[in-house]
Amino acid sequence: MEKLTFDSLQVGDALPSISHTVKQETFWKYAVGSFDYNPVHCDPDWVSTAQPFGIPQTVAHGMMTWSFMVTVATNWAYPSTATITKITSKFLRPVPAGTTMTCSGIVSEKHVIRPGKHFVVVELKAENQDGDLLGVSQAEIVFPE
Amino acid sequence: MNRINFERFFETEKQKIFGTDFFADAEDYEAWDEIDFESQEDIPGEQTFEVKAEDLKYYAAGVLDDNPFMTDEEYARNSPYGGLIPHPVFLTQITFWCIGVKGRGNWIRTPGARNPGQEVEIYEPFRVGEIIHIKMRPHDRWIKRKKYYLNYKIDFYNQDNVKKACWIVELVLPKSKEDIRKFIKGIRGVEV
Amino acid sequence: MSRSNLEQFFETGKQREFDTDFFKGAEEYEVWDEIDFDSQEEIPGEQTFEIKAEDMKSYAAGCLDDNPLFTDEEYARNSPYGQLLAHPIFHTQIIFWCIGSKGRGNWIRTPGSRNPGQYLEIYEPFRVGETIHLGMRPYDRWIKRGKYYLSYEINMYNQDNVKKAKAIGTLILPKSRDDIRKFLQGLRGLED
Amino acid sequence: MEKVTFDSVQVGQALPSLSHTVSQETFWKNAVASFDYNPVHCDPEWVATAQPFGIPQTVAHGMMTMSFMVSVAANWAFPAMLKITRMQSKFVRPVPAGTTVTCTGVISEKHVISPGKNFVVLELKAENQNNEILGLCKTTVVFPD
Repeated sequence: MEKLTFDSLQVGDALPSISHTVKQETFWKYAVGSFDYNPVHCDPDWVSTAQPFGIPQTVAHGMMTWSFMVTVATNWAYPSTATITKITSKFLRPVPAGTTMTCSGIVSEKHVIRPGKHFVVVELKAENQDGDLLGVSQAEIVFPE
Repeated sequence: MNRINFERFFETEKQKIFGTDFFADAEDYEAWDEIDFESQEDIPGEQTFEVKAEDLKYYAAGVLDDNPFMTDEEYARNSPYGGLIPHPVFLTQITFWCIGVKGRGNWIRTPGARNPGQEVEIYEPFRVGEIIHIKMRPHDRWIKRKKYYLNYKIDFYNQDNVKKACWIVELVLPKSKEDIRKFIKGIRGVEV
Repeated sequence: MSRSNLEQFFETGKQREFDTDFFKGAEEYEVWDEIDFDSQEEIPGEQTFEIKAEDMKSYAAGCLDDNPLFTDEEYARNSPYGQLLAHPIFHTQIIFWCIGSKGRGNWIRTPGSRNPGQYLEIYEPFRVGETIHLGMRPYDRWIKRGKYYLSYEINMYNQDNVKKAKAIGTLILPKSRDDIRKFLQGLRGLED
Repeated sequence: MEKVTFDSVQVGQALPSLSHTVSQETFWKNAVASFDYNPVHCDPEWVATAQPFGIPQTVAHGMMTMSFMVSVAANWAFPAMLKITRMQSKFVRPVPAGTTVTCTGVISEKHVISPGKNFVVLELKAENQNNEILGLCKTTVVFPD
């Protein structure tokens, strides 16, 4: 990843995207990594009847989808020692095992404050293999002097 | 664009003395690319605003709102409010008045500016008799889809320094003085 | 749901200690319609989180992020950052650990809850060796389109009480204890 | 002064709507009322060539459209002693003279906090005669009892 500077950036620049195919094992692994062992992610038997999302499969953690999207931003920003200060997320569809999630991002806003305080807003999104929107996230990334 | 179009609608003292020609000093308005974001201390408005019943009443009339709480002093006095209360967006009138023509924040008068949306918070309704002063400072400035956004955070205080409201006032502006000059000459100075 | 599915992935001391059965004690979790919004002072978590390199590395691995800044201490030490970094969403691990199963905020473990979206502000990056404690308080609770939302403001401080980050954690919850019981029996305890 | 209790209001409840047909005179009157004499609202000759919105007509003040929408909230809230505390608007289309602006409002969220702090969120909308959205305004109304 080459070094980015605030001035070299343009609104509309695309960030390199990443993708992952998620399985039940991925959910278990993330549960361990996050201490979030909610059965809706981890317990296929229970979910087949309880179905919080109205479907009988376990689904990915919202926080994992969020982490995937934020990884697009960190891969892009950290080589330039830029820091992420504010992030929001919205999860739009449950993500069952077997989904291939592609996360991408674009620079949507350039905030010209002052050296050391300039920041960009990056719109991140996660889509499945059919191009349906799974989640969106917005990150504010501050660039160093 | 002369005043006669407006004069027939003048009802309040303030309306009669306010500078209605936004072109007059447009060259000196703060431009998007010249705003100083360095100093973060509060900037006062050019003048203060003493709230009179006529100001409230004619703001409501100006937005075609005939709600008696805002327009009928007698009705309002007998209501639990005990007196006139303003339309919640009355602070628009206060802001244009307090910012005036020469002071910081006069970019809100820029010919060619567009209003993308606002965010207002009201802590206490303004009341007749209060003397309002504003404190403002640059809050955010960005580019999105080729449009140049600027906003100032404006806090409204009364004579006892009670904070009455807060408004993040935001406009899409011409980028530079040069673009403002185009607009002054009647030529489109944005997204060209 | 046997622990063995999960144990294969345990990498850290905390992971071996943590109670992975969200059903256990679920009857006592805080419930949407019983949260006390009156007192606004910050409530601590059930335990604190002493950050070890293994915790950060395991979070990155858990979200399939192989960025060496998060996973390779040697690489991170030689980078401009000078030390291992946490993935920005690492706070999830801290929060679930610190809230634990008995203390306030344990509604985040509720079987049947759904995650509509989150908000996070990072002031200082987390560092290996810091001991983090939470300061939480009820933030908002609302109904929208038949869904029951609850959010807590969760502040994260280190051992010197420096505020490292602030999250607004929000979930869509079953409305009452009865609805949670339905979920405990494997039934759908939701109206929408 | 009919009392409106927090329990009596329901998510989805519609508020009485209002509508106004705006003319150049309306814009002049509003300019006087708000001290906002921007030529884009007041100066038909200038706007014919300057066209900040890419159209040769003057358009309504955003703050007037916002005021129309907020009036829907005030007409409902004031008689019941409810407090309007927060408003967040978005202007979607310019409103040229001749437009009939119809404003509607619906209770979209009920926030159950504690007595004296309960509030609802209103989603207010302004549309023109072809039902195209002119503006949106999210308004918070607090129940003081």
